[in-house]
Amino acid sequence: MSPRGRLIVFLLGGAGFAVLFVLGTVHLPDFGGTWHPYGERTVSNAVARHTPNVISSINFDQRAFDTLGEELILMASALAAVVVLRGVRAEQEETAGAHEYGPAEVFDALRITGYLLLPITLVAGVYIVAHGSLSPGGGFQGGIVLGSAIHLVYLAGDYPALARIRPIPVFESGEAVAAGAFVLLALAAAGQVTAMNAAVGAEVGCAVVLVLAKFFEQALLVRTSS
Amino acid sequence: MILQIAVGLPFLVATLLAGTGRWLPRVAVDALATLTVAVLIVLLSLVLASGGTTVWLGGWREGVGIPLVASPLTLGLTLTIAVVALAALIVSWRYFAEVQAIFHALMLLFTGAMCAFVLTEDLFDAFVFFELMSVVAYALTGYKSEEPDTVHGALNFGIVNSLGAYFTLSGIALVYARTGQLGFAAIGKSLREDDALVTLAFALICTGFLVKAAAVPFHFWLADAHAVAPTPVCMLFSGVMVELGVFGVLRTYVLSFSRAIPAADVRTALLVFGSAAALLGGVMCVLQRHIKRLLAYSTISHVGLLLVGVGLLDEAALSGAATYFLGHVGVKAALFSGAGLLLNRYETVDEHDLHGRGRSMPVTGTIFLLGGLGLAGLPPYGTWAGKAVMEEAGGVWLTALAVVASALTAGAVLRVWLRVFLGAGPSRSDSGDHEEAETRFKLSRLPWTMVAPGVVLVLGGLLLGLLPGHVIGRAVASYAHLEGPVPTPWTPAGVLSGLLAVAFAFGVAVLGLRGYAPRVALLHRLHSGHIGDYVAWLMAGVTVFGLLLIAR
Amino acid sequence: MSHLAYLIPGWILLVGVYGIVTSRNLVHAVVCLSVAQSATYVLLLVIGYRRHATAPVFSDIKPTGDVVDPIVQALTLTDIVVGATVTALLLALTVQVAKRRGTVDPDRLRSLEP
Amino acid sequence: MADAVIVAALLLTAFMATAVVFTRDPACQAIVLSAYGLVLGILFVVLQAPDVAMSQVAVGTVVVPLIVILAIHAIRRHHTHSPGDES
Repeated sequence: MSPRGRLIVFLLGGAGFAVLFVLGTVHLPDFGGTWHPYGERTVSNAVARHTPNVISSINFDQRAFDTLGEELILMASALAAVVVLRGVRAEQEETAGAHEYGPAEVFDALRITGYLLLPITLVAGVYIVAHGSLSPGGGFQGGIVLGSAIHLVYLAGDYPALARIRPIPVFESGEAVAAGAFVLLALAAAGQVTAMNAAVGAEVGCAVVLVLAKFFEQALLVRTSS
Repeated sequence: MILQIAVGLPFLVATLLAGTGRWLPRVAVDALATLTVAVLIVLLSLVLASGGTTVWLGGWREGVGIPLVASPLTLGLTLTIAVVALAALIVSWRYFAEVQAIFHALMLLFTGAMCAFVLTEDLFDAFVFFELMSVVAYALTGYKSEEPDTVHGALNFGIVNSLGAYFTLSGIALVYARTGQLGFAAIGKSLREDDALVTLAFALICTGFLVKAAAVPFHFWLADAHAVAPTPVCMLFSGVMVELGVFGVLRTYVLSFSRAIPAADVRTALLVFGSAAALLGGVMCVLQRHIKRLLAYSTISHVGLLLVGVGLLDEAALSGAATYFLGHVGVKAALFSGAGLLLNRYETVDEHDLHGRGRSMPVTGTIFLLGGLGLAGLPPYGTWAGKAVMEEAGGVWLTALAVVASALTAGAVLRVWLRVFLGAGPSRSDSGDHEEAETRFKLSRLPWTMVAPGVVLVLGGLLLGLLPGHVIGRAVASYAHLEGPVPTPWTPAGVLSGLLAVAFAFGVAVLGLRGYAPRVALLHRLHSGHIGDYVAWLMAGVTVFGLLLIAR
Repeated sequence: MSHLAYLIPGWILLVGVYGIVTSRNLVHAVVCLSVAQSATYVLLLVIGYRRHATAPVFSDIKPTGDVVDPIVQALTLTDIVVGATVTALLLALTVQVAKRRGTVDPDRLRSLEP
Repeated sequence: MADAVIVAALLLTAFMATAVVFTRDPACQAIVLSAYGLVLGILFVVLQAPDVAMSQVAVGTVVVPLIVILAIHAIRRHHTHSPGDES
């Protein structure tokens, strides 16, 4: 279709959708209302099980099966990124030696900041994972912090060091093992909020490292060769 | 407990394969994956033998936790999924020369996700596993990422289906706002009146499922994805994944919305979308020369027919639709495995390039002939039995629609059979557009593992019509709480319409060999591969579906 | 005021879809898809909001007062993960499209229909 | 008072979503997307959802925009057509 035809089809569809959406949402309960029956049941369940963070109680206990699916989606995507972006290996070998990874010159201040921030961020990540059942945060949020933290080494201008501390096979296996542990916990012993937080933290951390590693590989290879 | 083990097993082995697969020999990976699916089949059969069960995960009761419901219907569906997965895994033993354990891990995740989607009876949980199924499907489609068409097809698949799923999630949010529930049954209990909000929520939830079911105009992604996905994966896509979209619509309506929205409104909407898919899929199918793409359009057409059968919302038609689904699984999975054998042998699936070259492959030829007859609906195929029952429930117009759709799709497949395996018609090989074979080296003889699954599946589809229909009928009736006698397909009208479709199919095949083709350049231009077009049509489709629900 | 809150997610969804329809770059299209998804986060949280209530975390308050609906928050958390991973996967596919086809403009990509 | 804050946050969110879509250059779009992620995080805090806000900020302002930027870098080399394509 021409861009014009495409836009006309969309505008007709979108206008109809807007009308349906407005007509429908008028019938929703008032914003900010007090009627949340399911939510209230989960709150009392969480209190009864002594999990102060109700969200963690839902994600890892009352509706743990949802989170099981979510963790598997994460694993599948990380595996998929590895598979889809795998072509780069052969290409890398073709032109090996010609590449120098990463920004060659980095201000010392930035380098020091990167190295200093790394341990602090790692500790923060572990803290967020460990206290997931008590305070806001948990395996997922902490896992992302942990997974991204490693890339501060890149900020310090040290791509070879970054490549050394994240061997892809290890993280691939680590992620899979964590996901497997979560499957077991969710189906056999839902309610182990702390253990499940740890499994999720490990899995998310590994997945973030894997995916970012693959994208870094693609992007940096390109930058230095062009 | 058996049910939890059955649900968890494929996931657990998938994580094991993903974690340790790179150090395992190929034989062990194949064996482990195949064994897992075989055990899954045994476990599901055990649950079925015990009469089904409902399990509340984590011990949380109604209103809080998530139930897994194993009824005869859901168990039948999951068993079908597992059997097709087993066939696909056996085909891929020798099919891929070089494949990592990640492929097997993804296949197991895919199987497990489809089973969990069927078994869970919680709306949001169903969405999560629907997404898992989709994400794994994108990955499997893009698996051979060195091919340009492959990644393009996978991307179109991913964007359209993800967008559909987000519409579904919005609908779930609206239902939650109204009822304060997420379980299918719990929602059904509290949704009683029909207003604009309920209609909007239903339309939104159905969008994601209809995109998966490739109802027109949501169907564009399907041909793009099927033409490029590895052939064993196509067996699962066409055989069961697409049909799960129809199941999603059925379940959402029957369990949650049937007391709020009158059946007549939903019927109109589903019949319009299903008929459009049945006809458009049939016409596009005849126009193709790329065999996998041709089979993809035939899937659109047949799933459209299935949607019509389900959309009648009548017990007889529903049991017919279930039989039709089973028959179609056998036939279509076998045809895709046959296409895989051609691709393996000749590194192309272009009908004209293959002219007469299939003479040395008698078994593959038989698969295509039996598959073509199955798509046409020759008695006693399962496709025929299901169609005959649906026709009786739907009346004359449905008979006409079914005959046209099956004649077009079966005609195209029979044309391929005549041209490739008998060398009929003039030879005009001009494309020269070779695909890279999915198998790295050419096998001198086709190993039995690549041939046998197709033969078994197509024979299963053939003999299905002899099975007493009341088994399937009862499973459907207990699920949908519908009453009524279970009809038989063996009526004069049913047999006649089956034979008529076969005769027309041969007519279409012969006309195709002589070079007649409908002049529909416009349809070609609509299927542009342009993601903007696809999404614009999706938006329009949502609105039309919503309006059809309101129109009385 | 009351219903304005529900209309915002509808607008975000429509704008995201508009972006995909008119996109001239697949990366842009994938980002617009993630915008369309963010509509579902907003919709869920708006539905679960409760006036004069606190967050459903009792680490420093006694579990007696009203809290906002925790269910929708748990659903949104799941949703965010799903969205991010799908975006990453689709971007990986986009990188490969660029590599194999030499362009990421949907208008320049060859049709898949032979 | 709380309502006014929520309305302001919602309107800002809608505005930023529109801005992300209408930023046609992917590199600029990644920056705007990052800002949008932050705005969503603020909205979630206002709506009393600190857990969700933490995830959103981590994912939406850091990880996803970073991946977008890396993808753009990876794509640049393969652009065989004129660089004006992206506008």
